[in-house]
Amino acid sequence: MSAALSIAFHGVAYAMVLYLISVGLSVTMGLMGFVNLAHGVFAAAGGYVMTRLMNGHGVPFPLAVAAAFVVVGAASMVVERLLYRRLYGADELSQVLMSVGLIFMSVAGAKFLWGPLAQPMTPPDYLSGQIDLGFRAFPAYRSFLIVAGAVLVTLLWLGLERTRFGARIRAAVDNRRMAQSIGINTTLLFTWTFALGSGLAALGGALGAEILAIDPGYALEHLIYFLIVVAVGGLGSIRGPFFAALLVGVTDTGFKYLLPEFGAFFIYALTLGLLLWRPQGLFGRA
Amino acid sequence: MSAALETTGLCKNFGALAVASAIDFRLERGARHALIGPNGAGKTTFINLVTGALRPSAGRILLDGGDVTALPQAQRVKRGLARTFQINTLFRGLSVLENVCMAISERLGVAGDIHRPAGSRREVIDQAYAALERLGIADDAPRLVRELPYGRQRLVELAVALGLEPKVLLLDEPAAGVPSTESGIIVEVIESLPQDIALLIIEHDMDLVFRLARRITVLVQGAILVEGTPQEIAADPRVREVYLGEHVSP
Amino acid sequence: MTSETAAPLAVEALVRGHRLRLVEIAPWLIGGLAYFLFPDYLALGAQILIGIIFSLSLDLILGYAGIVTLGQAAFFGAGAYTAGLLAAHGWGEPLSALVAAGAVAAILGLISGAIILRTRGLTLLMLTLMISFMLQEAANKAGSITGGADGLQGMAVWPVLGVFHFDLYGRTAYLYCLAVLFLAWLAARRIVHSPFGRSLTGIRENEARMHAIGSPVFGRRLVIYTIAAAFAGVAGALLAQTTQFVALEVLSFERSGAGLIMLIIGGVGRLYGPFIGVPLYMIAQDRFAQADPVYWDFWIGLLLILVVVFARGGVLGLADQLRRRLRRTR
Amino acid sequence: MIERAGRGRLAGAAAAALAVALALPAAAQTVKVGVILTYSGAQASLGDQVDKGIDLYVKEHAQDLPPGVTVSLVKRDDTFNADVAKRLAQELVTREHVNILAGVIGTPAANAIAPLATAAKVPFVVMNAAGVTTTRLSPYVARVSFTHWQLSLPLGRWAAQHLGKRAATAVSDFAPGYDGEGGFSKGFTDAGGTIVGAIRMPILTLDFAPFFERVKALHPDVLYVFIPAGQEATAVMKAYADVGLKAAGVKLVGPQDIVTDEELPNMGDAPEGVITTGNYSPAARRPQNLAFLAAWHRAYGDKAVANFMSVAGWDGMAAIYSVIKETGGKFDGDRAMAILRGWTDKDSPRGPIMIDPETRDIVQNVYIRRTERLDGHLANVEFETIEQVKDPWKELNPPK
Repeated sequence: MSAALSIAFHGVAYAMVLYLISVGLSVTMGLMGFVNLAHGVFAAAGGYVMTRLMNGHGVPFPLAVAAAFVVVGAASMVVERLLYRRLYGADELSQVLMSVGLIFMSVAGAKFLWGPLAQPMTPPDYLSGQIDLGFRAFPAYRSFLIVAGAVLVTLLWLGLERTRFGARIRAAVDNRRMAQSIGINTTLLFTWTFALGSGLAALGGALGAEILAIDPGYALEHLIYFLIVVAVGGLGSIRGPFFAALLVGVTDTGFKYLLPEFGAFFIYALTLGLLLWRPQGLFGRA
Repeated sequence: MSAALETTGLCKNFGALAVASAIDFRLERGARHALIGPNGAGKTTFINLVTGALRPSAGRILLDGGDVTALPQAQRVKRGLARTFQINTLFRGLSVLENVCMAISERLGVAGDIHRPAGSRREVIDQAYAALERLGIADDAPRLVRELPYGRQRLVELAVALGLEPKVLLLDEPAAGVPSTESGIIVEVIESLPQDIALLIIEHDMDLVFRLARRITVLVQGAILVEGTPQEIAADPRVREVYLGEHVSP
Repeated sequence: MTSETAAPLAVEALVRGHRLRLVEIAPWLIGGLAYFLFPDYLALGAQILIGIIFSLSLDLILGYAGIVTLGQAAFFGAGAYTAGLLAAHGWGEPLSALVAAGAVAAILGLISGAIILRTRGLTLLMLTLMISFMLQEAANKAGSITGGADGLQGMAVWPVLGVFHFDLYGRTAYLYCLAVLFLAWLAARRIVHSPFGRSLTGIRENEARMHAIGSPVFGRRLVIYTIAAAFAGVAGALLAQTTQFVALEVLSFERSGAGLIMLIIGGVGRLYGPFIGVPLYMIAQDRFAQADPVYWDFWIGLLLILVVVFARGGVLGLADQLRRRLRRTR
Repeated sequence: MIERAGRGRLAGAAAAALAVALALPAAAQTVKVGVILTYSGAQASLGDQVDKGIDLYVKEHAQDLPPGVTVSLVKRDDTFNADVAKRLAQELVTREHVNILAGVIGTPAANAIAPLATAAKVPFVVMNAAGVTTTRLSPYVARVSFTHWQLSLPLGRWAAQHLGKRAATAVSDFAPGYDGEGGFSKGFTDAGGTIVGAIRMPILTLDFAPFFERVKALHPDVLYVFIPAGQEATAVMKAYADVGLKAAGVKLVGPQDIVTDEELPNMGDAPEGVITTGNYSPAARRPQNLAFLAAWHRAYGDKAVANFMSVAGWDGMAAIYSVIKETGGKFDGDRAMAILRGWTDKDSPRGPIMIDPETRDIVQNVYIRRTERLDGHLANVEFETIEQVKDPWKELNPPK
């Protein structure tokens, strides 16, 4: 029982980080048809903004996290206008290469600016240590991650379902030509969606810095996990990646706990199996 | 005698959406048959089911009496089923001749040859050239497809399909996008096709349909509404209501 | 133009497509001359030649057949370990080991291709990645066979043809690799110009059309995937034999990625893309990366973006554009 | 930024040295040392540490060379690839005609180079790679770093004697991990302890919490962890605290890789009290170390942290300089190896060291250290010394 609880707890905490980072990737891939391998760059950037603000300028944690969202979201709009836009509708190879180039530059840039080591991440005192729920103590920060993740996911889903912006995104994902013909400015929509996705990635990177340390190689090291979540979840889906992240987070954690020797093997085999079974992902459209 | 092409109870569902429901359709040998229907009626879906690009949810497809429902596209082509596309799908960077050669190589079973250079088989080139000549576009043989006007490209599209020596030819809007001044040539070409080829023409242009077709099937919301001669169809009140009423100005 | 003149013209173009042009001798002239001109750089030269074979294998599937993969190192590594294990267990004859490595890689390509090639796009990309990751993990796990992370030790490779010993200066290695590359080039050239090669291009450009003319698309993709796997396996075996060592890195994602980048720089879907891109990248890395590796990464990244945004066809594409412009002004 | 400035200054020094070298009469002897390290990619920071140690030694000991002898370093980046490393070694020998090969971060790279050292009869001084077999692969290999067995076996013995009799191990699932696990288990069980669980963790592990949850369920007294030096160590420390192992009183032990000195500031409070074995800690108060650190900070600024890799680079150069001094800069591979076998240095920053005449592997003190707060900063404080430890694996596995 205790084992199952541990697995579920850590798995869900991990899944929240994975989802926050990956959901934007799913939307850009589904909506704009862009194979954006450089998505992790925005997550890393979020982590850097937060840790630099906290460590270098003594900015409190919540403010630093918010800043990560805003700064990275805004910066990503510039990148989208300068680079990504040129390759909408291009073949996936070009997109892969452009984003790989972006990864290389960001890795080198981060190393140049902030050195090769990981950025120290010290959660505020109120989120450190363990919290005792009576029957069992849980790591405080990870508990916070789960709660914060759940709140953000709810906000995101509500936002996409209840707002005009959300309706437009869903319409455009469904049928871009139709969306254009009913007067949706898809160019502008893409920019904002891209910014939202990147901002969310930044949130994920910042909040998750405790689990996925912020260092120059971040965008490359963790890329495979983001891709797995998106591919398994289904391109363009908002909810798909959530369940995929839960699946990956919990089963990955479970296997590491129960059969550590095959920990790495398992996640690859799972992805392979799932994608062969459902090439469009669990929630993708055929 | 078995029909050139026959479908029985053909269904296709995308989730809860039925895009083809229980279509029983018969295309006689040497037929000149048109399939019409309003936008979204499921005409292209029907073609995709027949050619094998889509798998049906239920039903059977018979080609020359033989069941091809489970066969992949390539096998159906080998059995004499060819199609053209609504929007040109040619190799734009290759010459006209090469486009046709590709199809003929496949029919002759030499396209998988890895040893001899392409172009070393005289019979492929001769047959391709003959197909172009039949459509009167032999002059364009060395030109790249992307350099041709659209109307001419439609003819190349036809030449490619003819290169497969089909018994059943599905023409998906053969004159779509062609200025009316040029569509005449296309109609002439289609009219001059050998009589042993069964033609199924999907078309929006009613003039063209009535000129080419000897039988017409009307498809509405994935199901056959009515089938008959052009005169019967023109007179049918249901057709006028759901279809002609929308498209033909009074 | 009348049909009498048009016909021979079109036919001529078709028939002549595969004939050897004079410039195609250039790589071999340069490759041969380099042996005499740069005797101190033969080790680098050999690795460049191996890189070209690997990149050529990528070009066949990616450039010609349009199969986007990030896992080609799986086959490179399979070949390297095949040759390495043979040499470490008493069979150091290089040529037969090369054949064995190609065969093992081809079988792996056939099996994995049969499983994954029905998918497209991101899904296919992920599946190729997963397979190469699983293979690398397996090689790491099977430490008693592969030497795991410490690398495979104790290879003893016999002289080529029983005569030419692998020497310290890399002379034998260079000529051996050059000879194998020549054979690989002959094979690749034949494939590319064959009806089969043409149909691959057809599949890449317009899959729906190939289905419609009755082309067995899946089968064709599988055949080229298998052939390319064999190419990659041979390249891996060459690396194992010439360095007399196999590290886990031969199976890495980085190797797949680097091969891809070099191909792009040279020009995808062109027989000579690898011949341009690989030497360019590897020589530049050898020269400039020493100065400041951090900047090297930065500039390679920038170069990639520039190539994608402004010069899709790589160096060869640029050359084509330039030639066309010159002709127009003339 | 400081680090970069330091590098620039050193580059200046190197250029000056080169200028001097060029100005000398043609008869002067130049000893070329080919340095192969990883300067790019994820392992670049490791290469940087060794590199700084090498440069510092060269800078500080310019006047120790015999008259007319200069040392020229030819540096190459192996990008952490064995095949590239092998090629670079080949080129350094055939093109640059180096007299000695040195450096190498990764064991695969070192193992790939070893046969070449034999073929070319060029001495190869290994400054970081720690795989046990490397020195066996060629009689021309001498190592100045350490082996994982050398650090982990004494740790196992000490832990069983002082911390408790039940231990769990959790190591990265690759060869160095197996070495660490093997050494610790041997030492621990020899001293009467029991291993209650041995976990191998995938190399690409982002989150160690699941593994440590499993450890927690085993209720050991001691948890031995080996992971490659670098940022994963920080993740280990976070998970150790997060999962509550620390609170549960499970003692975390490991080789120095889990508390590398440059990563310590990133680790928060978790590492406090962690017991590790190491061959070097900058916190050591030996006069030789204080002198080394003074020079280090002069060259690279106050914030630069020296670690065991930097000292290996420094000591490797010390060994090479001994060869040069003894031969006046004129030596062949066999002559150099004769000097390196049994070479000793009483003045290494890490204490007295020797190259074993039999195995050509390093013999050195192994220190038991506790991670503590010193002047507000975490440091690895040595509190017990195990004198002159040979690589135990080679004693347990004599050559066939």
